[in-house]
Amino acid sequence: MSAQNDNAEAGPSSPHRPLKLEEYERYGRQMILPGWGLPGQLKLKAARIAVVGAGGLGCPVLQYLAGAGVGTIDIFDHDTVSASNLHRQVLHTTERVGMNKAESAAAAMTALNPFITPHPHSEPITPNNALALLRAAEIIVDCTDRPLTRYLLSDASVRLGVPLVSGAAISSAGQWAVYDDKGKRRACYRCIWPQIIPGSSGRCEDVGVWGVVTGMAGTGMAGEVIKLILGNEDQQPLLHLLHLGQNPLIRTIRLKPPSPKCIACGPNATITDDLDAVGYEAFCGGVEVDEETGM
Amino acid sequence: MSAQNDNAEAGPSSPHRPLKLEEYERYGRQMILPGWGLPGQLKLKAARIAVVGAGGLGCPVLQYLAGAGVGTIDIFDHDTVSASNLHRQVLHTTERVGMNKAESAAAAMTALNPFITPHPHSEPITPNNALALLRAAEIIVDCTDRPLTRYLLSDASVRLGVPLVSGAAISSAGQWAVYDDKGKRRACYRCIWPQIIPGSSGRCEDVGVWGVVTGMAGTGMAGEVIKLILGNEDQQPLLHLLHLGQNPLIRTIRLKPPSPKCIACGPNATITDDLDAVGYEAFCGGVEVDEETGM
Amino acid sequence: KAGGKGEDELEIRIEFGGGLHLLFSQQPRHTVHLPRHTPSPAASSDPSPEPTASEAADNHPATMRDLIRHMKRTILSEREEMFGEGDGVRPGILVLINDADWELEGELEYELKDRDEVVFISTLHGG
Amino acid sequence: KAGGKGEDELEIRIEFGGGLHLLFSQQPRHTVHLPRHTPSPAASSDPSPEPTASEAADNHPATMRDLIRHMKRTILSEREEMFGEGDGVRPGILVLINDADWELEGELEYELKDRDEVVFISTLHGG
Ligand SMILES: [Zn+2]
Ligand SMILES: [Zn+2]
Repeated sequence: MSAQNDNAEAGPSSPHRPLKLEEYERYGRQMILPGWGLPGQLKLKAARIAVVGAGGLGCPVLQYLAGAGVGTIDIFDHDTVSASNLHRQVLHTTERVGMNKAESAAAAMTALNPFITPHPHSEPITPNNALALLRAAEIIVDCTDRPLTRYLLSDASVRLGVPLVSGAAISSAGQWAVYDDKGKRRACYRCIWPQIIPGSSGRCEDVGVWGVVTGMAGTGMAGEVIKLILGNEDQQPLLHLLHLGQNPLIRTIRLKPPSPKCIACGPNATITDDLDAVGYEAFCGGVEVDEETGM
Repeated sequence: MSAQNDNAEAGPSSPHRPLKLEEYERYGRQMILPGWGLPGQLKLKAARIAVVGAGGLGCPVLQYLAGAGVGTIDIFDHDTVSASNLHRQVLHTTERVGMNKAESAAAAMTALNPFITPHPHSEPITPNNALALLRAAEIIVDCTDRPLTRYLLSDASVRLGVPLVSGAAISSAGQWAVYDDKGKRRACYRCIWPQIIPGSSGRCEDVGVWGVVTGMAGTGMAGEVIKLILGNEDQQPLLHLLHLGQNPLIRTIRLKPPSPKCIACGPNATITDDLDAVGYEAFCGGVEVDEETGM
Repeated sequence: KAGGKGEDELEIRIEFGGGLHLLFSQQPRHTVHLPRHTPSPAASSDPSPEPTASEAADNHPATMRDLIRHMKRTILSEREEMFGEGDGVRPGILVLINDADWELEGELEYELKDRDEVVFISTLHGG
Repeated sequence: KAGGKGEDELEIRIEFGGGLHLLFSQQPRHTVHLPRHTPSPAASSDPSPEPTASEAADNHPATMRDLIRHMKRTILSEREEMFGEGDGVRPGILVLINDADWELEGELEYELKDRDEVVFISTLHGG
């Protein structure tokens, strides 16, 4: 008598009982919040979200989206669970070391909440397949750790006309923001970061990272996703800058509007649906690193 | 060939190989961080921490302390896992509904990291047993949701001379801080909050709470614990005020030093090891709530 | 851009957290303009003096005491005893001046500066 | 308390994030004092004019352009091309004035106010 069986028997969201009794019980503590209620919970249940990366940022994102009842979650990760990442990738387990990370995350999410449907994908997202793989998503969540993928996901979100929640973390610093929405009120990732500064592309493998830094940034990203689905996102586009051990811990920044010069979302944009033509490798790799400053 | 067996064979922390090879691999990404290294990891491994409450705040706290390798973690919770809390209590699972929350959390922590030892305790902490139950801890972490327990844990931390990491979350607001340390550089919880304002004691059962709000506050609390163990805590005592949907998302506040008038930690303190004499029920219950403002 | 601030006035930003905004027209944020100088008590026997912007010798630079008095007179919409106690605020309310506990800044005697930010909060207990 | 600030000077707080502090004596935080008014370019043919605090008619209120010029002259310890480009900063560096993207505030033309906070950061990529 699992929850899925019940679900199959009762049929989903009939007009007079749009949620099952068990779902009312499960979500009651959030449904009583202002701006949530039954309509909000139904929006979450109907939503389909793509989360790219089930690592340090992805784990808390997936955990809190699953807990809140986001109905369908596509998880993309071509990597496998590694013991060396478990200090921050807290949705995985030692027993699942070697398993695909998207699969491992999906197992944990189902154990937390059997009323949602995670779809794990183990194939890498590339300029070739990005639009096809992400077309079903109403929000794209970037939890990856490479500049190439960050710009690719931003361009895909612009082409598909869906918001991008993009975060990053390294060492004791993290940042996240909502970019790019349907009404074009928000700048895209390229508007704000038109160019990569050499040396800023350090990876957690080389520099290390605090688990709680990925944890706070990822949890903050989950909050942005839920607010977007509920329709009560921040009215101003904001960027959050986290720095563990500094005062303030988090700086909240008002972002500028979309840039008219942006090659992805501006009026004279050169990036089209042919993302293969963008040349991400050259854009991300063609930067010389200054040996002295690492920039 | 579980990790525990290996541990038993090799013996713990011999002087020339203080960590096992698997631990080096597991913790490498954090050990390369500034101010961490092998000495830091050994401090974490040797540490014994008490976390009171395995709910919305406790889950991320326990998850990130387990991931980081805090050696011994006492978990106190007399409550059982409930489906209605899983939206924010993401360390538990639907299968474990009805199990004691401390037990459930311990199972999840062991699955994440078999190199740490969680000690679940299902008995409630009371004025009578608090000092005995918490005496082994070098840090007390307050993840509870009742004013009575908050003041009790603060008084216990003052009597035992250990720091208190105390957090709270309700609706879209959260807050956390480190109180009370050995050198008496920090104020205790009572110094800062000498009196309960009626109506401020709403519980998540009545008002609701965002899962990501408990998540961010709890993750921040885990960060404070790790910084305390590593010896690189903030030099100034800080309080973090979180408000989802506001700008700034988090306000970082410089706290005042200990209050000379404090009845727990001041020079004329009236609270002694006889915590039963404090009268928490009267202190927390004797407040009249104004019907109009709820304060 | 805050409009209406004179040369002799300070612009002070005020924010309420933890339910306190219910006492102030349900607005969590206010901007108030306060005269830079206020008649000192000795110079005025009026128990509720209307401050002026003049810089007479017996005037003093505006302090937190003046701000709280001003708040009670102008923006407090509910009963005063829920917020204030004497010249100050009720115990259990944390007062922050530019993100520091006001006890670090001199409490009621703190001399306000233009664009200071003052926050009033109460604690939370959920978890 | 920042010491040494004259009546004719602005106190500006500067912070660097994302590795940029390596260019400024490895200090993530600086406090600089800048003259409130600076000779306008037309009034001075000197390519690197030393600003004065005088309020002559052809002086202008200090702007972000003046601050960046001042930073390059006084606190930039490494090669200028890593930070600046022309009058401004290198693309890829985000400039924040009081926690807002400086494009919202007028960029180089923004007129500085006393106690403004200016932050320079670069992006992060880890995850
Ligand atoms: Zn753009
Ligand atoms: Zn005290």
